[in-house]
Amino acid sequence: MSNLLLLPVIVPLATVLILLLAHGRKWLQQIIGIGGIALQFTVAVWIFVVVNSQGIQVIQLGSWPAPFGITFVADLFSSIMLMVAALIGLMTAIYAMPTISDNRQRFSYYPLVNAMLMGVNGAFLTGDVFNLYVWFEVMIMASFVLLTLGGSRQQMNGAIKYVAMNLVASMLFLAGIGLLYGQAGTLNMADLALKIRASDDAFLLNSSAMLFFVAFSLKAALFPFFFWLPASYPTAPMAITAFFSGLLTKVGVYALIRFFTLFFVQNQSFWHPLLLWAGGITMLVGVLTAASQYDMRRILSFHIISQIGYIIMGLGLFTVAGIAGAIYYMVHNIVAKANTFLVAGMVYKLRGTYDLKAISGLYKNYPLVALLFVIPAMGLAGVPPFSGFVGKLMLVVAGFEAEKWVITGVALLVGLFTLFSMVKIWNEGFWKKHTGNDASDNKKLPVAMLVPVAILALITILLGVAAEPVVELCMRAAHQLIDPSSYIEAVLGKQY
Amino acid sequence: MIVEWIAAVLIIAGAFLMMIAALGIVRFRDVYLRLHAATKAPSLASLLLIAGIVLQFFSLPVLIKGLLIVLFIFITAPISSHMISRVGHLMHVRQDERTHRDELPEQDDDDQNIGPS
Amino acid sequence: MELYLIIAAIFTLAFLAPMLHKWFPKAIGWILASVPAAVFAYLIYLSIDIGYGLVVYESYAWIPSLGISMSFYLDGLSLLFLLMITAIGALVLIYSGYYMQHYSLKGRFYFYLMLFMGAMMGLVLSGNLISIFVFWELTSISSYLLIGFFHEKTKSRAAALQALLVTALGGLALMAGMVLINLSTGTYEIIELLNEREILQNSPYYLAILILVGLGAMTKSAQFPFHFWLPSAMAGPSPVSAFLHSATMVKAGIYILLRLAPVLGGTLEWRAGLSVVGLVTMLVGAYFSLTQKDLKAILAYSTIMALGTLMLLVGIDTYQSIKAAIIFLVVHSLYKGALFMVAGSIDKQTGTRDIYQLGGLFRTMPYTTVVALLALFSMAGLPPFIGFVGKEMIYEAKSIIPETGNLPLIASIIANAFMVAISAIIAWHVFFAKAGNLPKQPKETPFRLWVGPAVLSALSLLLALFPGFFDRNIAEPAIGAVWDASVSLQIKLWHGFNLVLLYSVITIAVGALIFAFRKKIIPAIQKFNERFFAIDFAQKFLDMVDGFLHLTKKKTDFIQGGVQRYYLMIIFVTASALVWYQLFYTRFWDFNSDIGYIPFYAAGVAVVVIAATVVAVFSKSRVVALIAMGMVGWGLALIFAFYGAIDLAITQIMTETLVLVIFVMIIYHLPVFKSFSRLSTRIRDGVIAVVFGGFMMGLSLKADYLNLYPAISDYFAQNSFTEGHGRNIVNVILVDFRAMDTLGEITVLTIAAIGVFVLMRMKNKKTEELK
Amino acid sequence: MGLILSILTGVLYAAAIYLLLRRSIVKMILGIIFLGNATNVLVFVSGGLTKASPAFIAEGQQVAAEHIADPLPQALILTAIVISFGIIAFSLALMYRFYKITGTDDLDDVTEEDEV
Amino acid sequence: MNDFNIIRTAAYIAFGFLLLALVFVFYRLAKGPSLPDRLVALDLTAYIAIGMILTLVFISGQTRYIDVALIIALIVFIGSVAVAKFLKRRFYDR
Amino acid sequence: MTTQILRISSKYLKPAFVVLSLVILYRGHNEPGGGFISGLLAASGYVFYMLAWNVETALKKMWIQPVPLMAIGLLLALASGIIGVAAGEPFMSGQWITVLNITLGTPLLFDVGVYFTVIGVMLTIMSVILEKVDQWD
Repeated sequence: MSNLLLLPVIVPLATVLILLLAHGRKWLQQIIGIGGIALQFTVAVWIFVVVNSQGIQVIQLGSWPAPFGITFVADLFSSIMLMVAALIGLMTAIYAMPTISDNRQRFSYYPLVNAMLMGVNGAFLTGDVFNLYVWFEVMIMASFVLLTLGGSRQQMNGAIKYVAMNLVASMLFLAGIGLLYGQAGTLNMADLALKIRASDDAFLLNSSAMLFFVAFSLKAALFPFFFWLPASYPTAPMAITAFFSGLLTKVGVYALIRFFTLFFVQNQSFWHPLLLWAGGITMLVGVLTAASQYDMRRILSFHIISQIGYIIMGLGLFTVAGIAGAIYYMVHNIVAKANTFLVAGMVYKLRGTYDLKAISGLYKNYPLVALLFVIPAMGLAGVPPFSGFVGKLMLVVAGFEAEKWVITGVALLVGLFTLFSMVKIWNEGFWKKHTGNDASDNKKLPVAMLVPVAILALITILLGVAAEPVVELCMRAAHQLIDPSSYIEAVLGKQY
Repeated sequence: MIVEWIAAVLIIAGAFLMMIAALGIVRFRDVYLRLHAATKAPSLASLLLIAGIVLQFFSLPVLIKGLLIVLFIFITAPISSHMISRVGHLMHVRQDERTHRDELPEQDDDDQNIGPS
Repeated sequence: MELYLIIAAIFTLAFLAPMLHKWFPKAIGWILASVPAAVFAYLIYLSIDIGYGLVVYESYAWIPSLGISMSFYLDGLSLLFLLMITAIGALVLIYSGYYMQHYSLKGRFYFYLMLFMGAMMGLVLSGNLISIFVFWELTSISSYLLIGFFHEKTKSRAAALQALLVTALGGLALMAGMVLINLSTGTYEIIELLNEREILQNSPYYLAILILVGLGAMTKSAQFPFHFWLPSAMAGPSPVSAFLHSATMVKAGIYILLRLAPVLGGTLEWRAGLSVVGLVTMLVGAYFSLTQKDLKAILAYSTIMALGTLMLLVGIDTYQSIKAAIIFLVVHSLYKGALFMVAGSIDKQTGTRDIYQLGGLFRTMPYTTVVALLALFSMAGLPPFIGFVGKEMIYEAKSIIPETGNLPLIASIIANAFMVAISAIIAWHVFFAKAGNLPKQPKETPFRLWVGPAVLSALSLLLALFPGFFDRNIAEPAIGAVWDASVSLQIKLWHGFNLVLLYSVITIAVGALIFAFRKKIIPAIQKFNERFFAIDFAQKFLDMVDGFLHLTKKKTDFIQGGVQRYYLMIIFVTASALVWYQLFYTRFWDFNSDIGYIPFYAAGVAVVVIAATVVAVFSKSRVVALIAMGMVGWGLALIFAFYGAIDLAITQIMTETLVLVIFVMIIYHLPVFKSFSRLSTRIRDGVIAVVFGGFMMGLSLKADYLNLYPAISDYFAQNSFTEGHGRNIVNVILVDFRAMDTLGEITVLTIAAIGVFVLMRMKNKKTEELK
Repeated sequence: MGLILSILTGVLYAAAIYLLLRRSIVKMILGIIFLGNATNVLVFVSGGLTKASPAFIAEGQQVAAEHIADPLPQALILTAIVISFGIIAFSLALMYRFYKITGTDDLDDVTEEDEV
Repeated sequence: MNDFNIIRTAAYIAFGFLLLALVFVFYRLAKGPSLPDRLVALDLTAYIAIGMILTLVFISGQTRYIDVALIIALIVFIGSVAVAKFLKRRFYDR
Repeated sequence: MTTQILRISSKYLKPAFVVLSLVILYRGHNEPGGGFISGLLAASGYVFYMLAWNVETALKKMWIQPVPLMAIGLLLALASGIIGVAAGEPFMSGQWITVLNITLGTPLLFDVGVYFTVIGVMLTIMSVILEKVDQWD
C-alpha cells in the first residue's frame, strides 16, 4: 500500500499543469520539463529498487478492494519498463533543447512529452484492462499532437495515417474490453487471470483475445499492421521520433506480453503458433523492406518493425527463457533504437538531409559521430559485445530449446540483414567520398546533442559487457510473468 | 384513476400531434411550410406530454423540470426555425408557387456583418 | 598466469593507437610492434612448459545465468596460432609503419589493426564457445574496417561489404551451431566439451551442428563456394592482406575445426564433408590463380588453394593428416605473409601489381628480390625450405587414406604443380623478365619494408634446417591438442627415396612444364574459362545483393505503397480473417440469437438508426452525411436511454451535437465531395465492410452467451451510497470507484485541446524541422 | 427482433469501415465517428441487455434495487465517448490543417514519397 | 401490477405514433430535396426524441428521464444554428 | 451569420445554461448529471454566444480564460486525489465531511475539477475553430 506507485503518473501530470501555466518562456519550459522527467526517472529507479527488494508492489486506488476499484501494480517487468521509458524521455528531452524549434519548445513540446510519459507510465503500472485503455489514449493523444505539429505535406500524410490506424486500434481494443467484460464480468487483470485460469469454458474468450491481439499488433506494428509506422515516424523531428521509437510500439508489445502471459493463456495451442508466425513474418518483412530504403529515417523505422518481431517471438515461445529474452531485447532495443535515431538527427544537422545518396564523408570529417553511430548500429545488428548480441543469443537459445527451428533460423537470418542495412548506412553515409568542401566541413555539434547519445551508447555497451545483472533480472521478471501467482496474490490479497 | 385517464389522453394526444407534425413535413410543399409543421406542433406536443407527466407523477421537481422544458422549447424552437428559414431564403430554396407573398425579396438588411465576398 | 592480460594489453594498445600515432608519427610502427613482440617472447617462454603438456585454463564469469563465461584456454594449438599472430603481427606493424606513411586517417588504421590482432588472439585463446564467437564477430567487423580502409573507392567499400556479409553469415551459422552444442551437452566450455564427445556425436543435432559449424569455418576460411570474398578483399592495403589473409583471419575457420575436431571429428559426415569442400576449394584456388595478372590476386587464389588443402587435411582426419595440416599451416603463414608484404612493397615502389608489366626488379630491388625468392621457393615446395617438408607430409598423409583411393593425392599433386608453376611465373616475370612501362621508376625499399618478409622467409628456411625447438615445443603440443595421442614429431628434410619423394619430383616436373609452356597454356585456360567458367563469383554476389535490393524495393513499394486506404484495407481484411479463423478454430458457431430484452420502440429506433447510417454512408453531400450522422447519434442516445443509461444518453446527445458543430465549422473550409471511386472499388470496399461488420455482429451476439462469473457491478450497487455517498451509481463509479479513468480521460481532453489549439493557430510555415 | 441491436452494431461497423476506406478525408473522419459509435454500442450490448431500471439508488434506501442496469459498462462507455470526443475534435483540426497544407482533401493525392 | 395498465398502454400507443413520426422525418431527411429541408427534419427529430423520452417516463415510472429531455431541449438548437450558419457561408461562397 | 434574434436570445440563454449547469453539477452525485455533462452544458452556453456574436466578445465575457481554466480543473482533480494521500490512505481515497446536513467530499471536488476542465477544453477547442469562421465573415 504505497502511494509511491502513483508518482510516475502524478509527477508528469503536475509537470504538465505547471508547464501549461508557465507557457511562453523557453528556458522555464526547459527547466521544468526536463526537471519533471528527471524526477520521474528518479521515481522509476526508486520503484524498481523497492520492487526488486520487496516484491510486487500494489496500490488500490481510492481504497476500493481489488477487483472493484482500479489497482496499480508494479512487478519487475513494469518497473524495468518504467525505468527505461523515463530514461529515453530524459535523453530525448535533453536532445530536443538544441534541435526542436523555439516556438514549439515555448508552447507545446515539454507538456506533450510529459503527458505522453504519463500515459506510458500509467499503461505500465495499471492492473486494470479499461484503465490501460485510458492510458493508451493519453499516450496516443499526446503522440498525435507531437507528431502532427509541422507543416510539410509529408508530415500531414504521416499524421493522417498515424491517427487513422491508431484510432482503429483503439476502437478494436475497446470492443475487446466490452466483450471481455460481458463474458468474464470483471476488468481487473489479476481477477481475470484467476477466473480464466479456473474456467473450462475460457477458450471461448478467444474472440475478445483476438480483438486485443489485433489492436495491440496495430500499436506494436506487427505484420501486417505496421504501415503507419514507416509512414509517420520519419516525418517528425528526430528528438520526437526517437522518443516514439523507444516507447510507442513498446507499450503495445508490453500490453501483448502482459495480456498473453497473465490471462489469455486459455488456448495456448492456438495462440503461440500465431504469435510465432506473426513475429517471424514481422521481423522478416521489416528487415527486408529496410534493406531497400535509402532514407536513413525510413531504414531505421522499418527496422523497428523487424525488432518488434524478435520480441513477439520471445513471447510466442512462452518459456521463461523466451520471455526473458523478449524483455532483455525490448530494453536493449529501446535504448539502441532511440540512439540510432538521435544519431540520424546529428547527421541531419551536419548534412541537412537524410538521403543516403546525398550524405557522404562523415567518417573522415566527423569521427566522433561515426563512433557514436557504430555503437548502437552494431548493437542493433547483434554484434558482440554490444547489447543486441546478448538479446539475440537469449532468444536463439530459447528458440532452440523450444525446438522452434524455423523461427529461430529466421531470427538469425534477420540479424544478417540488419547488419546489412546498418552497414549500408555506414558505407553510403560515412565512408563515401565527401562531395563538398572538406576544409569547411567541421561543424560543431551542441553538447546537448552529444551527451544523450553518448550516454545511450554507454548503456548499449554496458548492457552487453555487464549483461549478467540485467539477464538475471530479466529471468526473474520472466518467472513472475510465466507464473503469475505472486501477481494475483499481491493484487487480490491472500484470500483467493 | 381519473388522473391516469387524463394523463393517458394527454400522452396519446401529444404523440399524435408529434406524428402529425412529422406527417406535415412530409406532406407540405416547401421548406417554409414544413418549418411551420416542424416548430409549432412539436412545441404543443411536448407541452401536452409534460402536462401528462406532471399530472401522473406530481412533485415539485417534476413540475419545475417540466416547466423548464416547456420554457426552453418555446425559446429555442423559434431560434432554430428562424435560422433555418433565413438560410433557406438566402439560398433561394424554391418556394411553392402557391405562396403569395415573399416579404423579403432578395435583400437581407438586418445582417450588417455579411455581404457577398 | 593471467592470460586475459595479454588480450587486454593488445586492446588497450588499440585504443591508445590513435593517440600514439599523433604523438609519434614516425615511430608508431615500432612502438606498436613492441607489444606483440613482447607477447611473442613471453609465449616462447611459455612454450617450454606447454611442450611438457601444460594447459592453462582461466575462467571469468560473464553471463552465468546463460552459462557463458569469458574463459581462456591455452594449449598447444592456441599457442601455435598465438605465435603466428604475434610474430606476423609485429612484423606487419613494423612494415606498415613505413608503408602507410602517406595515407590519411592512419591513426584509425592502427586502431583497427590492433583491434583485429586483439580479437584474433582472443579468438584462439578463448575457452568458451560463446567467447570464441564474440571474438570471431569482432574479427569480422575489424577486418571489414581494414579491407575498406580506402573507403572513398567504391570498389573497396563493395569488397569490405562482401567480406563482412559472407563472414557474418558464417558467424550466424556458427552461433547457431554453438547453441546447438550447448543444447546437446549443456556447456559452452571447451574444456568440458572435450569429455562430451560421445554425447555430442549421438545427439540428434549432430549433423546440424556439423553443417552449421562447417558453414562458419567455410566462410571465414574462404572455402568454395564462399571463396570469392578473399580476392576481392585485396582491395585493402597490403599490410592488411599480409596479416589477415595469410596467417590469421582466414585460418580462423581452420582453427575452429581443429579446435572442435576432438569432439566433432572422426565421423563419416565430418570426413566426407570437409574433404569434399577442401578438395574442390584446393582445385579451384589453384586453377584460378594461374590466370591472374594481379600479383595480389594470384596470392589470394593461392591462399584459397592452401586453405582448401588445409580443409582437406583436417577432413581426412588421420594422425598423419593432422600433422601435415599443422605443419602446412605454419608453412603457408610464413611464405604467404612474406609474399604479401613483398607484393605491397613492389606495388609501392613501381606503382603496379601486374606481373606481366613488371620485370627486372632484381637489379633495382635486390634485397626484396632475395627475400621474395626465398618465400617463393617455400611456396613451390622446394627443398631445403619448410614448404618442402609441408608438401611431403601432405603427400604422405594423402597416400594412406583408405576410403577415397588416390583421388586426393592426384588432385593435390595437380594443385601443387600449379603452385610450382605460379611461383616460377612470379619469380621470372617480376624479377627477371624484361620490364614493361612502369608508372614509377623502382628503387630499393627501405629496411622497414623488407625486414618483415626477410624474417619470415628466413624462418621458412631455419625451421626446416633446425627444427628441434619448433618440433618439440610448438608443433607437437599443437598436434597433441587435436589428435589426442602422445605425439613425437621429427621434421626431416630427407626421408630417403620413397614414393613421397617421387610425388614431389612429379609435382616439380609438371610445374616446370606448365611454366615452360605458359605462353600457350595460360591463354588456353583463359579461353576455356571464358567459355565454361564465365562466373565471377564476386560479381555474382554483388548482383545478388543488387537483385535482392531491387526485389525488396519492389516489394516495399507494393506493401508500403503510400496510399492509406490500402493500408486500412489490409488491416481490416487481416483482422476479419483472423477473427473468422479464430471463430472457426474455437468451434463456436452457435450464436445466441435471443440476446435479451428488446422493447419494440428500441427496435424501431434501431431500424431508423440503421437507415440513417445508410443515408450517411451513401449521401453525395457532406452536410447531409453530417445531419444523418447527428440523427444516428441521437438515435443511439435514445437506445441508451431505453436501457436505463441516463447519463450515457445525455452525454451522447451533448457530444454528438458539439461534434456536429465542430464538424460543420471545419468543413466550412473544405471543398465539397467529389465522387472519387469507381463502382468496382466501392463494391470491393463494401464487401470488406460487410465482412468486418458481419463478424462484429457475430461477436456481439456471442457476447451474452458466455458468462463466466457474475459481474463485479453488484459491489457498486451495494456500496455506492454507503461508501461513496452518491445515489447516481454511474457518477459514483466515474468520480470515485474508477476516478483514475476519469483523470486520464480529462487529461486526454486537455491534450486534445492543446492539439487543436496548436493545429488551428499554427502559422502555415513550409517546414518545421531541425533548425 | 432480438437480433436488431446486433445488426445495428454490424451495420455501424460496416459503415465505419466503408467510410474509412474512402478517399475523401471528410468521409474518413465520419468513419472514425461511426467507428466510435459502433464500438460503444458493442460494449453496451455485450454488457447485457436486460429490462432494468436506471442505475440509481432510490431516496431513503441504502442499496440499489434488485434490477438495475449494469452501471459499469455505462461508465466505461461514458469515458470512451468523452475520449473519442477529444480525438474527433483533434482529427477535425488535423483535417483542417491537412487541407490547408496539401490543398487537397483527397488522401490518395498524398503519399509517403512526396518530398517538399 | 395488474394486467391492464392504462398509462402503460397509452404510452405504448404513443410510442407507436412517435415511431411513425420518426419514420416520416427520416423520409424527409433522406429525400431532401434542399438542405434546409433536411435541417428541419433534424430539428424535428430532436423533438421526437424529447417525446420518446417523456413517453419513456410513463413506461418506466422513472421521473429521472425528464432530465434527458431537458438537456435535449436545451442543446439541440445549437446544432441547427451552427449548420444554418454554415449553409449561409457556403452559399455566399459560390 | 448572426442576427439580432440570435444575439438577444444568446444574452439570456448563456446565464441560463451556466446556472443550469451548476445545478446539474451539484446534483450530479445523486441524480443524472455530473462534472462532464454540466461542463459541456456550461460550455454550450458560451459556444452559442460565440456563434451569435463572435469569439472575441465571448472570451471577454469570461472571468478566466479557457487554457488556465483547464489547468485549474486538472489541478482540482489532482488535489482531490492528493487529499486522500494526505490523510494517509491511497491516492483518491474519498474523504467526507458533513456540513449542515450536506455531505461534501473529495469525489465532489474531483467532479468540480472535471467540470472546469471540460469547460476549458470545450472553449479552447471552440474558440480556435470559430475564430477561423469569424475571420471569414
